[in-house]
Amino acid sequence: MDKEIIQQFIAKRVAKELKDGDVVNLGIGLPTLVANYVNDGKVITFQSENGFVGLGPTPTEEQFDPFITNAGAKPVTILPGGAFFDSAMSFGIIRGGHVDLTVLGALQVDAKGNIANYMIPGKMVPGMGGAMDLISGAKKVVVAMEHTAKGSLKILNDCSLPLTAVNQVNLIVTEMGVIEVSEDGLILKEINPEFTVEEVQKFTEPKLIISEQLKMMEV
Amino acid sequence: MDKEIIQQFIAKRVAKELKDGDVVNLGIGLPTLVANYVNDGKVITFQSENGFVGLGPTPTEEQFDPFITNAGAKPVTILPGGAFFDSAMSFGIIRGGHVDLTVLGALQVDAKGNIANYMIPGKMVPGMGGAMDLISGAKKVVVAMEHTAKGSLKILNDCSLPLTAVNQVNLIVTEMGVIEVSEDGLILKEINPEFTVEEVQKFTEPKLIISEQLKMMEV
Amino acid sequence: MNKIVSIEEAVSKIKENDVLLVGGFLGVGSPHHCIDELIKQKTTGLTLVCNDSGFPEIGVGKLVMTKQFSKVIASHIGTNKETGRQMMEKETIVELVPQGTLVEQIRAGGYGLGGVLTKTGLGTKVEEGKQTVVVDGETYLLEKPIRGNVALIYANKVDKFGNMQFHGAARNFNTLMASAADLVIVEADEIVEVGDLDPDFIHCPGIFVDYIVNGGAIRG
Amino acid sequence: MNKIVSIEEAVSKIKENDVLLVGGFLGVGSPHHCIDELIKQKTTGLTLVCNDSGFPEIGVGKLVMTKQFSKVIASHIGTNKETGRQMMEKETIVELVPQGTLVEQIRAGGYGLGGVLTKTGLGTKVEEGKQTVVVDGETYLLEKPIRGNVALIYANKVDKFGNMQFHGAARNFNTLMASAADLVIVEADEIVEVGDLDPDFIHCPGIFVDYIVNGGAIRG
Repeated sequence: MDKEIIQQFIAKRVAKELKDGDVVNLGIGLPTLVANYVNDGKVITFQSENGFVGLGPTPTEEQFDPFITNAGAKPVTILPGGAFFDSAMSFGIIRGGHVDLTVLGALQVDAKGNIANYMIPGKMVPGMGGAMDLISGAKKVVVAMEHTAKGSLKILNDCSLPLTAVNQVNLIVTEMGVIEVSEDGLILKEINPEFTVEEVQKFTEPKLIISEQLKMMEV
Repeated sequence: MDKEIIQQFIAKRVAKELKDGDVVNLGIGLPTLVANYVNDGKVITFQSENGFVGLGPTPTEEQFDPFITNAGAKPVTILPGGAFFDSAMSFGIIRGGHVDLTVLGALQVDAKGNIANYMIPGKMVPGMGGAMDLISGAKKVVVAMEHTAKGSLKILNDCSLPLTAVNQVNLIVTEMGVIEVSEDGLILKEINPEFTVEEVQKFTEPKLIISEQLKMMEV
Repeated sequence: MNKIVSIEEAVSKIKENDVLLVGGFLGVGSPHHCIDELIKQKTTGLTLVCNDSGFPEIGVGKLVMTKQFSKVIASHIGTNKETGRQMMEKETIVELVPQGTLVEQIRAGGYGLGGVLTKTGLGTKVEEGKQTVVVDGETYLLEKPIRGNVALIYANKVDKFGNMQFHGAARNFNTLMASAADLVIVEADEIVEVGDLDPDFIHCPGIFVDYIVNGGAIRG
Repeated sequence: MNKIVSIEEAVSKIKENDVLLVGGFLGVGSPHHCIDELIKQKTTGLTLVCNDSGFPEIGVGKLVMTKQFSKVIASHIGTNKETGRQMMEKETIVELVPQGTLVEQIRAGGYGLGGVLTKTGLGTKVEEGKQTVVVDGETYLLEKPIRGNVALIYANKVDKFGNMQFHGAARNFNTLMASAADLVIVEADEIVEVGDLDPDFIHCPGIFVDYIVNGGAIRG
């Protein structure tokens, strides 16, 4: 699969995790694509940590408003029923558990649900932005990422990069499968029929627990 | 002096403490009268801890609005330039030192600047409302009260009633004089010409330091 | 996702022994119709968290008169002598909390903070039995977060998603309480369509709200 | 009590080595004209407190390029590579703080609270060298209040007393920063008369404001 198709595939699968009525925060990059695949008439309220709920799609030329932007400073829209607020309320919503689900990318994620996605010491230090609050505060944390980075493993026994949060990840969705983080370790719940269990394990450092109800990954 | 005249006299003197541009919170009762005596064209912004700045006088019948009330639930008005907010911001303003001056009554006040004004154990326990935050947070705390209560002393070496705040009172204004709370004790700065220093001392438990620039109390 | 229900249904979600956050300041900005319905439903053993205990015939004070609270957490009870009487007679547990601390404790409960560090109450009875924390040599009182099973709040205007607007001093504790309960019921004088409110001027977003009830006109 | 001054006069209140709180989120809701004037005035040694360090040609990022900051406290610097370079080369001290913690630290500074108790950052580099506090068996990180000598903020509309209204996502850190500095300068696109704004819909009251400057149209 080429990169774009892989990303769409992951985003489509993540979209199925969203439940009617959920408040959802999507990280920059791949996670943003999830909004395109919400279906079954589900009403989802997207939160934008720079200060509103009701995040809508990219504006048309007529809709463009320089003050309505997402957390990446890109022009967006606000849907009917949305509301703007300041950063203190925005993070009150996030830290207070009022975000039902957040979807983020990761550099590394491990068997304990630890996640590293904000810096590579000595190389890249963009800062955590709102990610630490989101991962610590949201009711459910979904990591949406490609299974490996240019062949090197990203799902590890222990993250080696500085952590963004400890023991907070609930679900990992990649192009190879869907992995749940449990107290006993990582459980492979769904597998992309293009891969075998052995192949998934090969690109995953921790020993996977294979769900007795292992399903085919459908999008 | 009869009670009403005494209260007006005290309120008039307190009004002179207000400076142009000040944000001021007035307690219920005698302190409320202070608003009537602001003069010299000074612009004062009155804060009402139930959620606004720009507190104005009692409404006319046409101006009456059931949602515009003071902290005692009495109908008031809001002046141009005023703003409503929630209780978290209201007390952020108070605790954060954005109130320049607060005027409160007291059951007792002592030589250390301690104040007791919210309960008499076993008898009267109305609660502190916003008084503890106001006394702790305002830049300057002025106690406005009659010098004694039916003959018993109210300005003491040590408050005997449960304290509202420790070491926070800056100035005490009564019908007998104006007393500053300093690290060395209570300094009589102004005296009502109707009384002698000996008379003021007689109704004040701590030994008063008499200001070298002792002035006549003018209102 | 229809949030609009009858007052009877909404208030029936309040169960015996629940902790109930109720908006309003001496009855201004209180959910008066829900309070009346709660009297009808006779739910008892409740813990009240409210700025004050109202007046005997206004606001939450009515529920003090009917003895539906086993505990009251408030900053002021002086306008309702019955609350003081119940406290003195040990019929009801009353905890008095400084107003600014109380609203901040509720905010902490709703906003995922571990507590409030304040100088208010230091050296007074409020400090008794509580932890203090020293920050850069300054001592602060640690006040714990407060959450409720149910928040019963008022808004002047609400849209069908629960976005709220307030007028005058009605806002008080309502916006914060909306964030700090497992179940949030909003009584509003006016219910409008989603999209009718300007998103720049919504005082509290509807994402916090579970049920909306029509309060119609104000009652005492 | 005239608060309206020229941009030159307002910005001249910022002195060498001041701690400067600047509103905006990647330049959205930033005081762009004041930033340009600060470049002209060449004031250096400043500590920046801002959500992010902007872009090289937008917002506070311009002041990173002119090296007017000796220290930057922000949640994100990834959109301005020069900030990262200055950090790596040890030309500028950079402290990275979680966004929600940063805004709450500023609120604590402005609202008279002793600090912030949060779980955000526990077990990460953010925790290093910091105090933790246990509340009912749960561990929280204690983050200290932040205050500035000057807050340089933006509002879409302001009245002559300083009451502010915001549009869209411009509000972000501006309302909180207004409370947390010794001197507060507001740049607004539109200045209106006192009484022109509905007191129910003012996002931040003018009591915090010392100076108002006319920002006219938005610039990049």
